Amino acid sequence: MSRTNDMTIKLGGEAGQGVESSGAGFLKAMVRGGLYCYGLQDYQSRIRGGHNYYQIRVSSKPLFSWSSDVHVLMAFDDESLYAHPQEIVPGGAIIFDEGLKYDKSRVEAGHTKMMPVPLYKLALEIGGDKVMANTVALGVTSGITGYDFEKMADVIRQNFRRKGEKVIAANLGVAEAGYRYGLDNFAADFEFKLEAIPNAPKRMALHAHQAFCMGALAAGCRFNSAYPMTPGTSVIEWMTAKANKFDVLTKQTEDELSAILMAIGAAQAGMRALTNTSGGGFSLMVEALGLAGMTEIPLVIVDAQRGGPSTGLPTKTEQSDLAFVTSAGHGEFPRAVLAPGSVQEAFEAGWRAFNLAEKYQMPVLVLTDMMLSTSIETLDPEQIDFSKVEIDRGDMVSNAELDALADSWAYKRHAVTESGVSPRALPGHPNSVYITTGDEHSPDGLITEDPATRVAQMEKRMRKMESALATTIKPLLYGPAEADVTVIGWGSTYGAIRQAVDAMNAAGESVNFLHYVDVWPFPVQETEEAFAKMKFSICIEQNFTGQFARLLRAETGLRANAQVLRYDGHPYTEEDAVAFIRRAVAEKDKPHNVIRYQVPVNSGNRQGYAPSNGHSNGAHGSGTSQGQINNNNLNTNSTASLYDLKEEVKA
Amino acid sequence: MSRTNDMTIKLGGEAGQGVESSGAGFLKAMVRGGLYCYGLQDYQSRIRGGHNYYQIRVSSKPLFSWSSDVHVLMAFDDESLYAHPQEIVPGGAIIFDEGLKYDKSRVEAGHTKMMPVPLYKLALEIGGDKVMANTVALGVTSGITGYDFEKMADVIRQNFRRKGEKVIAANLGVAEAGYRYGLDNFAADFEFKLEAIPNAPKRMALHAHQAFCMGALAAGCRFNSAYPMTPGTSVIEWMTAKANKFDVLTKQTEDELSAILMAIGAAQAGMRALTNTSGGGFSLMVEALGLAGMTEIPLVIVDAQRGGPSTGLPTKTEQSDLAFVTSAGHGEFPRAVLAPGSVQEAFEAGWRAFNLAEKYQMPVLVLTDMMLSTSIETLDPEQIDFSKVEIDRGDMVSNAELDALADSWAYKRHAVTESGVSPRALPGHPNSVYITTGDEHSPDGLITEDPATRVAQMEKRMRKMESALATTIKPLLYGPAEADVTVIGWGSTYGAIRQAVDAMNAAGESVNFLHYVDVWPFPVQETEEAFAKMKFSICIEQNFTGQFARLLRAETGLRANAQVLRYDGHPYTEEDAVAFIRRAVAEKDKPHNVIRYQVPVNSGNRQGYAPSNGHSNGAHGSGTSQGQINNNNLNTNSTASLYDLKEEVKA
Amino acid sequence: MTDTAIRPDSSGLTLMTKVDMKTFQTTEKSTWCAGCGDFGILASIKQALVGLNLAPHQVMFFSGIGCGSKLPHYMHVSALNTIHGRALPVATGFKLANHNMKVVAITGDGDGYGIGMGHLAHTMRRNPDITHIVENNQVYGLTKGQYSPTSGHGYISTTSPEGSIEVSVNPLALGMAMGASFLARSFSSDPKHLASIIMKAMTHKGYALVDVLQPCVTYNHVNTNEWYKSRVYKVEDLPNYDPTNRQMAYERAQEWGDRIPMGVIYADPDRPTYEDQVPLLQKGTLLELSEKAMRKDYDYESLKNEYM
Amino acid sequence: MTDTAIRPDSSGLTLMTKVDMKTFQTTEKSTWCAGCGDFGILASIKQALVGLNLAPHQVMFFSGIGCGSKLPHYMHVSALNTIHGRALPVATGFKLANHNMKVVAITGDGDGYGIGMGHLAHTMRRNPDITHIVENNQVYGLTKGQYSPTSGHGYISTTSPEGSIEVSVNPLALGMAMGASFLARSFSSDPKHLASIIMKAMTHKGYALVDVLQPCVTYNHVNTNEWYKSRVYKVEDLPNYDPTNRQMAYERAQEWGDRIPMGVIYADPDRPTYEDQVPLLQKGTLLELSEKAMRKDYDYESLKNEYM
Ligand SMILES: Cc1ncc(C[n+]2csc(CCOP(=O)(O)OP(=O)(O)O)c2C)c(N)n1
Ligand SMILES: Cc1ncc(C[n+]2csc(CCOP(=O)(O)OP(=O)(O)O)c2C)c(N)n1
Ligand code: SF4
Ligand code: SF4
Ligand SMILES: [Mg+2]
Ligand SMILES: [Mg+2]
Repeated sequence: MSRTNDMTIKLGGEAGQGVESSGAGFLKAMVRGGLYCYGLQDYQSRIRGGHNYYQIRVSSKPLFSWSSDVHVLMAFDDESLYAHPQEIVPGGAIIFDEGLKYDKSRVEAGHTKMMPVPLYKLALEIGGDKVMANTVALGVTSGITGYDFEKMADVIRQNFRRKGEKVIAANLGVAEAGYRYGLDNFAADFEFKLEAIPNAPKRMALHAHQAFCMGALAAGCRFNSAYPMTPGTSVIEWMTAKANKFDVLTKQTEDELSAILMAIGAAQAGMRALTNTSGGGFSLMVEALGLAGMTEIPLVIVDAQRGGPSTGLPTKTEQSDLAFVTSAGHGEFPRAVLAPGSVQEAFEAGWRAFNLAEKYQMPVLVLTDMMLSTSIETLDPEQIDFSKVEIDRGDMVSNAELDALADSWAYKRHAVTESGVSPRALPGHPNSVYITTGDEHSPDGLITEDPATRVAQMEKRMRKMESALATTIKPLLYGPAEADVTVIGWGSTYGAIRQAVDAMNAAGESVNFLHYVDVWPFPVQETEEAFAKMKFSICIEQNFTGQFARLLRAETGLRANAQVLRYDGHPYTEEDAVAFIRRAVAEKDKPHNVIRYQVPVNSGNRQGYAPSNGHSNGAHGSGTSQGQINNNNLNTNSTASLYDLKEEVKA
Repeated sequence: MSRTNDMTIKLGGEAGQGVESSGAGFLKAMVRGGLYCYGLQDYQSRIRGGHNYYQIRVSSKPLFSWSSDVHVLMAFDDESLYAHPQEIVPGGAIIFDEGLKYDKSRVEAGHTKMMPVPLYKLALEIGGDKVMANTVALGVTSGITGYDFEKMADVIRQNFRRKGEKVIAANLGVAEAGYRYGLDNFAADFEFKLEAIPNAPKRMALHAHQAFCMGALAAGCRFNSAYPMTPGTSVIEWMTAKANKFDVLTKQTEDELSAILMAIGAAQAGMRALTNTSGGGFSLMVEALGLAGMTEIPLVIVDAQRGGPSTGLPTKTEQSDLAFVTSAGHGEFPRAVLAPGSVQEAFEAGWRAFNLAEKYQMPVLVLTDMMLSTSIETLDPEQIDFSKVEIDRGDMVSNAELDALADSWAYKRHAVTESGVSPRALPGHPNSVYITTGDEHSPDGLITEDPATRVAQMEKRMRKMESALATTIKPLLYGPAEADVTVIGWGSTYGAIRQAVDAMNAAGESVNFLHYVDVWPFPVQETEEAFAKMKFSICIEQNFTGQFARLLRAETGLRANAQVLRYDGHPYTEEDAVAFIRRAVAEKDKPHNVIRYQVPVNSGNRQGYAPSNGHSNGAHGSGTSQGQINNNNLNTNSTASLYDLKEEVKA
Repeated sequence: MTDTAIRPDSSGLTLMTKVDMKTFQTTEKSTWCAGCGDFGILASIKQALVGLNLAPHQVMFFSGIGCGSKLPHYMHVSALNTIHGRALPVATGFKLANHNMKVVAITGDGDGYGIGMGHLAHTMRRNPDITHIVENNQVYGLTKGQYSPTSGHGYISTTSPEGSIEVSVNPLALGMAMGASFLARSFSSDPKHLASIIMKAMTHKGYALVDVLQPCVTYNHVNTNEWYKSRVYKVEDLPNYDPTNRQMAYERAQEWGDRIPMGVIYADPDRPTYEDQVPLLQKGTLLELSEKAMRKDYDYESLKNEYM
Repeated sequence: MTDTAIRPDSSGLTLMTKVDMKTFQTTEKSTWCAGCGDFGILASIKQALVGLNLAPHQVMFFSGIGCGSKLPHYMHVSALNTIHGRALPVATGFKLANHNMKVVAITGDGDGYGIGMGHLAHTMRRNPDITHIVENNQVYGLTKGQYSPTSGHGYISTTSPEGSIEVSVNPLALGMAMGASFLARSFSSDPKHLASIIMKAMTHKGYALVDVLQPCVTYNHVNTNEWYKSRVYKVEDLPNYDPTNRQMAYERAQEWGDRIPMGVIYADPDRPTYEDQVPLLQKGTLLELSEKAMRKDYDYESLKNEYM
């Protein structure tokens, strides 16, 4: 394994200690050095205190996921020391303040290099403020890894440019002091190195919500109403930040009902309207969703999933709203559900969602999640390709066409057509005078109970699902066209699975990956074709009941040979994915094998300081050998029923 | 076909003309004569005017469904004449006021006996009020069918007993005048007769909501909060009417959110709490549903379905909330869904729901619908068997047990157990001091983000689904144990399918019927066993997408050979069911044949006066010969995809 | 189909052709009971539109669910008949998108003051330029006669057989507490007054509530036409009544019983609307502005810089 | 398990053992920021319970979601931490079922006055005997600092970079309009006053609102501890202040700015509670009454008659 440009750097501390902003700054410094980074954030549902961490994986190749292995841990409190030592690879380092009091027995330092540093002292002496201790630690990290200090200095200059020269100088000073300290005291004895690439191309480091919003903005979305809810809030906050420059109107509403209702109102006027929330807020949008479906008002809704049910795990990740969003609402109406799995797919979903919504005059749901919406990927700028953004508003009636109508009675908002799409005229034109309603209605939008009209309207609306299938993204096959093992995933598991597949093929195994971006309407035909070629299939998702597997079976009758499920709130690492795939393969004989991720026993207390990976047995470093997964971490259930859990009961 | 005690009597008129109450009175008179009646109501979403009808099927054998064939039509307005003539069997009669002006060309009177009667004149002259015209018409019906007038007189006496002797006398007078008029003028030439059975046993005539409420009341339900919504409202109105006598507290709330939330509060205090609504209101309950799931608070929710989506068809029937209620809510939590198919099953669901809710400490949903909740069945009193009602509150911690605890910290509300059920203590006891929360929590109910605790709680909760399967009703096989054709249905289609199966077996065909009452958790094993014995299966439901078929496939991978779907807002008649089954059998070769009910072309205008049956070709009377279904009424789609509707597009 | 210029041509409130009562007439038959107060409200609304010379395409109606909320079906006008209790936020979204059109929301008392209470209170705080007409029959009509949030104490219904025991909603007092800028009341049986009040409400810049007393002949046998008739009086007829005087308005807003005030109870003509306070909307309607976005006429590439 | 006598033994408000501050202490560590006003509120609530001699099992707490709504986790008491904005209806349902227990609802300003507005207004009309404590920090704390319904005009946040343009919710004025029977305000930095007001609220029969000014040290840099401190005064200190005088109360309720009134602003001790007006509940708690139903001790057979 390479010792250069292949490592994970982790920062741990309390909420409010700036763990995330420091991490993000360092990440940028590495991206500017031509390295690919993947940044993962983990925080608790509290504003101060508790335990947060930020984890940056670095590589010279593109990255899509995090890793279980940590090479440098910057611990800003004692909890960070207790929570993460198992993750540190042999030869890895822990940087912490020399004055930090901690319980040595709780830190397994055997193969770890402990690096006490006068973080606060240097911060205070050189920078004049203890809060700069983070920056000292980042400097130390630069020092021990040998990373070009200028890259870091650059980011500091940019980040503080609005705060004036003095602040910049102070920060540069403390960073450099840390750098020197690391270089002088620990660098020689630290084997993992970082090296900037000369003439590095410019790259972007951003998360899926930022990319989604760029896509939405480029697609002409200029109305965004929402009620704050983690992790959905970053959408409206982003749109608000860009509002002045791009003429966007954003509105924080009194609740989620109002958020979707205002978006419906704006959409009816003719705006490309967006609302965003998380599952709990989406629960409150369901009635209005049906209204949009019935009145054929186009609309885009982002549901940024988090651990459920109810308030659940507000700051943890899960993919557990799929079954809900595909069937939310009484009665039946068309909709689409997109589940981007990477930052680039999120960008594309940003503009595609509006085209789908307007072409088929229906609500479009975009499922993201906590992990996706906070994890930073490194992209080449061309991957956010504004030139590819198309604006297709579907069948709209132009002013000229309206002018040509006989009178203000001629236009029929819900005309029955073969595609199911009725040409859409916006209110405001003298010949576009119509009503529409959530009641069943005639083509002219008036309430009706006539069975024939009802049937015609119902069928017309539902035909749009069939029509929409023509423009959704079909499942993407990654890796070799044929393979011994096919992993099936959807949405945000993309990164971990993709990396796992690469690692396994590199290790001589034969694995490919069927990734679903657009999950509804369901691509039945393509799925059947793909299944026909599979030898052994494993469906991996981040929820309890295997919602995607269930959807797949409902639509095609097909099942993967094995299922992997995780619902502890933490995303799969690359190593998790590799281990689960191998485990499933090893247990090939068990019919419909359901493997559930189990948290290592020693992983922390009720307060939630547990690492989410399974490396509790001290086997570190490679993440690629079969024996590595502790049996405690995997729980196998060999029966088909998702609820047949009796065997899984512990203690 | 028998000419005695086997017919359908229909009343048609405007909203507010008392069509329903007159019909219900006449139905009672027949039930008291020992006849079995099935009463179907059809009204529009308006308070006055429009077109309503009430239809009573009569037989000497138990009835569970209505019929397409009408033998006597009492038309109280001209619309009734236009709307229903096709349904009248040869030799059938239309009773109407002699002064009624109508367009003769719109009434196909060829084989129908037109019976003009001075309805208003007799009402005014004898009763002193024109509103009694209905009663005159009922008298005429008694007269022409030869039905014992005393039975009718009895009901009149009872119904008006609070209004005093004078009102009774007036009503008796007009009824008798009508009776005489019918007898004298038309009876001889009318072949369909009604004959009271001597010493008829006492029977009950009631609908599913009444029966459900009796079950709930008997199970100890004493709290019912709701917000009015058709057709759910009759539940809280019934409970309110009985509140004084049975010590029930009912509360009309400001909205559906509050309705379920109050029920949750009452349940947490220890009440058996009920809320009722229709799909649109349930949409607003979803967030709170998740709270109940997460906090393990038992709760019963009636969703009386109606035509969707959105406001949809407020007074029409549909089974289109199944997919929604089984997956409503972000994240994953246990629940049960019961779908009674008859009045007796509704009674049993009434008490079983509370046992399920309390035993497994989870929300239980009861799906009824417009048809079920307004259609009157005739039951032997023993079918509403209060002695069979069990009250099983599950694992509750008694006062004595609480007294025995060490202190107020000992009790753990969410203790992890093998069954998933944590013993439940109610607040109020000194040793029952605990918090619980919609956040993920520790066994003592405190917020946690600890992955191991999360996983343990999640698995504990979901194990209750497995446990609950032990007490739910498994699919019921009706008819011969083995048959050439098996019909699969759920909920309210029970009556029509059951009658169809009887009729077909009587006609020498070989059909049986697998009926699902409890649809979630899904009885996988029993379904697989049942499918193993099926030769040709047809799944019939009242919705567009085949929601039950999809559920079945999602859980078992299995599909019926053919699917029949209807979504015009009107329930299947027995004849519809027979025709569809035969059609499916005739088209055996088409793989995954999807047959959709299509409304006859001549069935009315946008205002909704269409009959819902397919007898537009004038073939009346038997309903049992294969050729009877007009091709216009059935639309066959031979592909598997539910959305592959292109071929179905008309004009 | 064309992907350009789909913004409707809505030249503000300038009139194309002369409107009269016939302009708004439809063949759609109403489903209301004979004698229902909603007929008078419908007529008055049409009258007000004629009075304001507003053509059908210049006004967008929103309504909830209930007998009264069906109203927009019975006139020729642009409308969205939404769901129960939710007309106001939809109307607000529309207004923010296209403030060139007049926006009117029609709800029942159950709809607007009951299930819609949250939206009502927050809309009052926001002050979008929306006229809100509440058909207040003090009962749930369409669901067959349950008590409503404005039903009087002791009102008997199927869900309150012993009489309602909740304090009735006082929409005018609520409006004063929530900062509403225009609060009025009228009566469906006084169509002239009602039409004039609706005109005033529609002329007012900001959220304007018109609480319309409306007999429900079928279900409300307490608050009948006669009951209202014998109680209503007009604040216009009071000497020196000044609706811009908060204290005077507060006193009238409290009044309900033997005497019920009608007319413009409170008006603050100076409070800016929500739209007025959004700098962006001073450049034009959002819909007009978004045409530039539909042409992709923005420098999106620059967005990348902050991530590099 | 036993199917009889599972009704908890809750002998009203009579006390079993002497309670003191320690009675309510837990080992659960709070997640609040150092300096957060919620600490003072927690202490005052405990103090009030001690003052009222209420044991942990005699009080049932309900809360919503937000920083402040976590409060019941940090004391030893019976509680249900519900969802955002929904504490009041759940509390009402509980109270109707078991009115022997004292019921307290704790919410934030976003929770109670924003998303929960509909329930708030209707609960005020109903007047169940519930004490509602609102931790009003004029900001959305837990979601990281967006403006709230009580944020001042011009308040700048991530969702209002140009300042909020909505009229702030005035909970006291709202309460007066909606018929609330007890309206009070206090300040988290004056724990003695706050405890005494909470005691008064809990002693009041009916819905009692305590609007607590609470500095959010992390996000609200406008309405800071100092900002409040320099403005608050106590109505108790006003000569002749009479909270049962509606007019006086109305005037104080309107006041917000340079001077902010604290104390019991309005109280109507005579208004009956919802529970008082339900004849059934005069026989006992619904929970007690339902024991008879659990024994199946009713004549259900008689129900059949009307259908025969
Ligand atoms: C979410 C929801 N809940 C309930 C209903 C049923 N519903 C229809 S109208 C109505 C109330 C009608 O009262 P009001 O708003 O006063 O209007 P009115 O019929 O009296 O004009 C109700 C409860 C519904 N359509 N949607
Ligand atoms: C339905 C729903 N929407 C949004 C949220 C996210 N959320 C949690 S707390 C909160 C607001 C917090 O503000 P406030 O009620 O004032 O409490 P504070 O944190 O300031 O004490 C929001 C919007 C949620 N939990 N549920
Ligand atoms: S029920 Fe009442 S409100 Fe509804 S239409 Fe009839 S009279 Fe009007
Ligand atoms: S964010 Fe504000 S309200 Fe929340 S705990 Fe911190 S100081 Fe308190
Ligand atoms: Mg009303
Ligand atoms: Mg707050």
